[in-house]
Amino acid sequence: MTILLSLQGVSKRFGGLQALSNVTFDLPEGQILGLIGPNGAGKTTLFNAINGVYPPEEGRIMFREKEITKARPYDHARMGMARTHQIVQPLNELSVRENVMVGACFGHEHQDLGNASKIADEVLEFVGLAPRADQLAGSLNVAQKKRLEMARALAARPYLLLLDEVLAGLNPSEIDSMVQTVLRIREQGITIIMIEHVMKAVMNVSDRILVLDYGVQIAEGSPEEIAKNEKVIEAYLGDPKLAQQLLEEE
Amino acid sequence: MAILEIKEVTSGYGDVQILWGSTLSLEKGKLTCLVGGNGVGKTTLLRTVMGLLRPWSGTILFEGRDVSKLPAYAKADMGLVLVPEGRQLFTDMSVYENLEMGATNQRARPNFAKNIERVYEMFPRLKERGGQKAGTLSGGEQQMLAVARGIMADPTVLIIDELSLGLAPVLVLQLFESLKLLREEGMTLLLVEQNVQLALAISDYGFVLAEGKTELEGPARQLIKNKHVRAAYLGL
Amino acid sequence: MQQINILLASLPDGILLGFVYGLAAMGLTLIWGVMNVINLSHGPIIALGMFGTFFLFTRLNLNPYAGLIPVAIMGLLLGVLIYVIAVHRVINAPHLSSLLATFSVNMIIIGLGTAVLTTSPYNVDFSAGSFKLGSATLLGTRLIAALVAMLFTGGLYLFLYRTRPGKFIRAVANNRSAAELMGVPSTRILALSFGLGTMLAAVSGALIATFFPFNILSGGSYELKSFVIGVLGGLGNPIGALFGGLILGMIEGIIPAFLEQSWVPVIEFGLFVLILLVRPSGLFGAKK
Amino acid sequence: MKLWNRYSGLILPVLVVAALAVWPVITGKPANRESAFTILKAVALASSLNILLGYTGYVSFGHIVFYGFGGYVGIFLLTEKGWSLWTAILAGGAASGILAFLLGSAILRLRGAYFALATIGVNEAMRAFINNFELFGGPTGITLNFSVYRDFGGAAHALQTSFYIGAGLALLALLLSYIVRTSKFGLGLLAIRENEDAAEVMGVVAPRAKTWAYVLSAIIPGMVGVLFFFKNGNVEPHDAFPLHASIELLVMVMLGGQGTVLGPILGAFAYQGMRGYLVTSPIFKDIQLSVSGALLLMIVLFIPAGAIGWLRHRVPPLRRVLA
Amino acid sequence: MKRSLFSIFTVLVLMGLILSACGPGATEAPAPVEPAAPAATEAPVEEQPAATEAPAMVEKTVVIGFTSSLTGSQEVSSKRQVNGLNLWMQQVNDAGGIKLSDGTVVKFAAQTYDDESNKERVQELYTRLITEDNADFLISPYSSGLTAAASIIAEQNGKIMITAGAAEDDAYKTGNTSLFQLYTPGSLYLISTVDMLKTLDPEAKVAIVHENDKFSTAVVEGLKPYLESHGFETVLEEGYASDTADFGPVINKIVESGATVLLGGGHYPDGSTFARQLYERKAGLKFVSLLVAPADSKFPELGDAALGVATSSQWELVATHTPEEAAVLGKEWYGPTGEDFAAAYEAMTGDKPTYHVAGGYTAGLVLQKAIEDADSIDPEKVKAALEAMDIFTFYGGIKFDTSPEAHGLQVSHQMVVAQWQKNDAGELVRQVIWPADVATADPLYPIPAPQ
Repeated sequence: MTILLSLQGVSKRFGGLQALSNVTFDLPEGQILGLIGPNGAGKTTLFNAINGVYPPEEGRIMFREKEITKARPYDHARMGMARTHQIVQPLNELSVRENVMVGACFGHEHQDLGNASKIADEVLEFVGLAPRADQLAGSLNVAQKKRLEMARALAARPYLLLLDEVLAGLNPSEIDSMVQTVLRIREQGITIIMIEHVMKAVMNVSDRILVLDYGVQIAEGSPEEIAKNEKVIEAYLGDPKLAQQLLEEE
Repeated sequence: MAILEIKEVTSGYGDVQILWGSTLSLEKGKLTCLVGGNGVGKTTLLRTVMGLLRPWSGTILFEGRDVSKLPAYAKADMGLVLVPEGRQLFTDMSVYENLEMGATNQRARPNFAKNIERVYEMFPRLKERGGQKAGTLSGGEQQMLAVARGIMADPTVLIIDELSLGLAPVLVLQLFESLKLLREEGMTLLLVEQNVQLALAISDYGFVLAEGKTELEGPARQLIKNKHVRAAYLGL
Repeated sequence: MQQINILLASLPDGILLGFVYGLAAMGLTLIWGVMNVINLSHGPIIALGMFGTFFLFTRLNLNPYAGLIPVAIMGLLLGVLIYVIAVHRVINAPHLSSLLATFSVNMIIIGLGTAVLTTSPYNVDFSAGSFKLGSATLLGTRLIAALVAMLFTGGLYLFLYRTRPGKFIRAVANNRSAAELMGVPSTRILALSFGLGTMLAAVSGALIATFFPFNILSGGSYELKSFVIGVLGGLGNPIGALFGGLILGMIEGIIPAFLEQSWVPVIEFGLFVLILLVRPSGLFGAKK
Repeated sequence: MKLWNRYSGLILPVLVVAALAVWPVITGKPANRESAFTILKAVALASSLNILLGYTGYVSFGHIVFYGFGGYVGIFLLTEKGWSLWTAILAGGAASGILAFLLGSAILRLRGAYFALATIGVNEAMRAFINNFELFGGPTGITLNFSVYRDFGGAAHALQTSFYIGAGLALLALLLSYIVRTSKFGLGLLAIRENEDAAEVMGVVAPRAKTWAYVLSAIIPGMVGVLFFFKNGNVEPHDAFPLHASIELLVMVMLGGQGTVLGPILGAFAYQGMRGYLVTSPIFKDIQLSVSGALLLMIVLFIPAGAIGWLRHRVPPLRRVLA
Repeated sequence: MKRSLFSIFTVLVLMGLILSACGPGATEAPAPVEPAAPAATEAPVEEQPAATEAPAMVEKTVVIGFTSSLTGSQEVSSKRQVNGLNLWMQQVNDAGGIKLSDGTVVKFAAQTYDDESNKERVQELYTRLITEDNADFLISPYSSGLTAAASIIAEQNGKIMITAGAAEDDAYKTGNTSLFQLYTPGSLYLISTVDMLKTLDPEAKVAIVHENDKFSTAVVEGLKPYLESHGFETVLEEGYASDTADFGPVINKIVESGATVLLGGGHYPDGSTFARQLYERKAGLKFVSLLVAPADSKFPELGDAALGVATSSQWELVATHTPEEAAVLGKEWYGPTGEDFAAAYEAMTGDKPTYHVAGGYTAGLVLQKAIEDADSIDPEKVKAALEAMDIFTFYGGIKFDTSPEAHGLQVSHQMVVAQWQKNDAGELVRQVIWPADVATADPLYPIPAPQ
């Protein structure tokens, strides 16, 4: 099993805040890694560190056996990494198709405009945005913008896909269909790290789960192991006893 | 008696509609919570209620009066106060100045001395750090300050957006305890929370928002048992 | 040795002038700090301040320093008017919109100003004496102007940190929607801030009029200087602007000792670009 | 049909520029030729600026620096080194391109208003420098001898030739604008304009793309500078780097609609037409500056997307034609 | 409701303030030249009034085209030049025009546009003047740079352009044949001043401090060799940026250099600022001559700072040239006397004429003379008449260089040196102090030290 991505002792500070401390893991090719933790735990910061938006101060990041710790985001993209954003970042004044074409044109396959347009149409079909291809991206609703983010990332045909809360804000049936989409992406051989709050989904699709709290990696393991982990339950799932206690006071 | 009523409100940014008919009402002196996934429009709804965004249609009644078109600052004067998501502190100003700013509105000014005492009692840490710039506080302290600033406004209705965001459980517990205290003093509270379990646990009544519309409502204890809520938001 | 003499003679003067430059820049940087608008009508407003002094002095025989008060009030009101008419609608639009909106105000003032006042220079024939300090001759008008600039800076500081409207301005600058939620009528505060910015510009113009002849176009070079100073002191930092002004004043005093005076603008603007590149937050701002 | 689809966005701009170039020839009036030259010059400059402003989203308040610098270099080579007009024009374009390349790698790191301020600083520093630069004549500038016009068969023919070159440069500018707009490189620029960080995450090498956009937007102004000063007969620092002309260019781009091929062309047309009218109008000529200012304010406040942007927004079917 | 009332109130108050501030200023603006203003009584033309002419005469209106700077930096000087030209035109038309031998009566009309003091449009506007408005003759815009651009258009259309307010030499040395310059060329501006210094104080140490612009630099380039050849020591040469407001450091340099005489300056804004600070800083110079600024009638607004400041002037009302001078020089006298010109101008505008006004007026006068001499309005004939012209007017001598290297350059006209002095009533007046034969006062040398 080849290791696609490897983090060794990655740390990141913002002013006085230790956003990430000593995060270390290996991600084998073809797997889905779930990344969970409370808001503010540093999950998105970890994504930003992995794809070069905020390079870490300490530690090393290896991607496809090359060190990419200090590389810029576009270097990552060209090497075959793509991501979606938790807070959607559509290119508002461009059409949906053009948005996706940017992904195809500047990702690691570096397609020309003609091919990019074809890829864009395929990918839009895949994520279900085909009917809106000619609309301006700014006119989509939030859920559609999330899918647009996904389509842009997929159009780059990456080796590694970083999904930041793609399920957030979706209703259960949409979640189901999105989960299916994610699984189909994996079938194409794309490795995925996903940040997710929807526990059921993340437990179902992930091969492994990594839990962050205050920038510290508090647990890593199979979904089953994580579900039983006391620290995880306390830090993330909310202390059931606490809830109980409040209820009883009523 | 409903002190704040939101009826079929639609709104959005520019051409993009986010709210597709949200309805909500708060009982005086009760703690109500509003839950829903990310991006369903909770924050948009609050911004609309507060007057930072104009409602496209629908009405907002506060104490029986139509306040749909009033600007935010006028609402603060009436006692409708929001503790916004992400704290929105005046980071370049001192802790004390932030509290002063909280007491900007007409109602709160005469009660400044009384309120600041109450706030310092509730959050002694803030008293210690009065002269410090708000931007240099830790996350938990900032959240305390945000709530404290809201209390300084002497609200009749206090709306809190994402209280527990990024806070350690022990701090969350402490803040939630403070809310209960406020409710006992007669304040009406609306809590918008991602921590659904906890929110429903301490609330009297709850609303569930999805796709910009009110999907479900009911007493909090019923909601927590509702299959759909459990599946969608509690992952159980 | 000659150079040292020239330097010693020129430096005190440059510093005095620096205070007034700083005052002009303070207006620009205050507006930027509160609403992220670069006011391109800054120059003509400085020029209007100059004319304010001129007319009060020549028509009403008002002492130029007593004239500062009506000029300040006019500057404030004019700023509020400009804000309401030209700026408010573009306050949340991309930078280009607010830049062009204030530039069109610039065009309107210059156009009307030229039609009414012509571009011939005006001179306020007023002197407050002078005295020797070593080899330097210090002019009374500049000493008083520096003093007034310091008073205004102090006043602005007290206003921003000790009064309720001042705190409102800081709060709006810091976080507009939060301030609105606290009950701060942000539109009024923005208009007030813009008014204060133009007031400072008008006052600096009124002071400059006591020592330099001027015409309706004269504000332009002070506007450019204000950009330089604003960046030196950190855009959005009114107090930093005073220090930026002092630095610029000193540069203007020092360079001619070593180079022809015509090189001053080359160095000034070169430095401006350099500071933007190296420390865009200014010499006194926190490094981002 | 396919060809139509592919080049439909080019048709209107080319028609407008061609009409401008042909109008004086048909009417045979030199006054029309001069008016058309002023507009074509504005078209070339505004279309060039649009590559940076409209496509890349960087607001330059000192774009005229490339016009002045290129113009100076070209005129210097023409008078002092005896280069021909053609090579001088090319050299002027190249000089501006190189200047943009050197500047670009530095100041394009700045964003928003900081970039705008830096461009003002660059323009003013350059003007002050040229004013002291003896090689380029310092404050006196460079005056052309009438003998240079002799190669063109006298001043009358030289002005005619200048007009055709001007029309050619305008056409070149609009073709460049169109090619950039419809290329992969242009797509990258648009992505940068919309969201530079997101564009980088998608693989757009923003620093490089921005620098090249800057270079492309500088070359034609440099060439136009050489042509204009050649036609004018002299160049001095005061005329080569007028800050207000930079702002007028912004106004033109904004008036027509930034980020479109046709917008800056129509904007240049409308703006120069309006100014030309106001300057010569008996009613407005004394306060023409104020009237222009008031009109500009109306546009900024009420149709900030410019004419083309407004049309595209209101009438979506026109989008294909109004590229 | 309260807020909108408040804002309406604000607007009203503000408008009142602006109006009250602008009100006095409005009366400051130079009175517009009314075309219908009463005719000047002194007609410069000898011809009989048109009404008594034979019925066979044909009236022909000649269009004079020019641009002026209604806005921008050259506005004031440009307007004065235009006023002078308008005065001439009014006088010649009221006197019935120019009667040619073929019975044609030539009258004049002006066609003009605003060039905004800016080269952008000058060529376009001059082309329009020539081809659309059918201008027969052209007058230059104000300033050398604008004239250089306009001259190309004149040249290519074969139109004669009389230049006033375009002193710099370059434009006449580019090989064109259509320009005719009235002003003394820039390179000779300070020649008379040096001549005068030679008699007053041959030991003077000179500081040359000038605006770093086209015109002033050209003047200085002409001055330097002349100073050297007359044995003066130049202790400082310095250029300053055009928008310089603080001359403190420059003045310190002058003082430090040990200079006793200052020659230089540039235009009005910097010149008046410079003069004022020289006074305030007690620079202690024996003699100061600045370009342009002291020639303006507003200069005494500087008060005592104006005292003793000299300038090179193209023409001075107090030392206007006379037919007697012409007779001495053996030149043909033409046109009105200076007194008549000044009286007519004052009747028209209420102002005393400056050399800009005289320049504009003389531009018309020279054209009139050329048409009379040519007895035709054919451009080639008029051009030949201009090239042959060697006359003397109240403005001074007029003769143009006809060599191909410097065609059209003024070779006859001479500058006078004028200095602000106090009269018996203690008022500041501009006296001519050089050349001695036209001087109205002795030079004030050295300038008295400030109190």
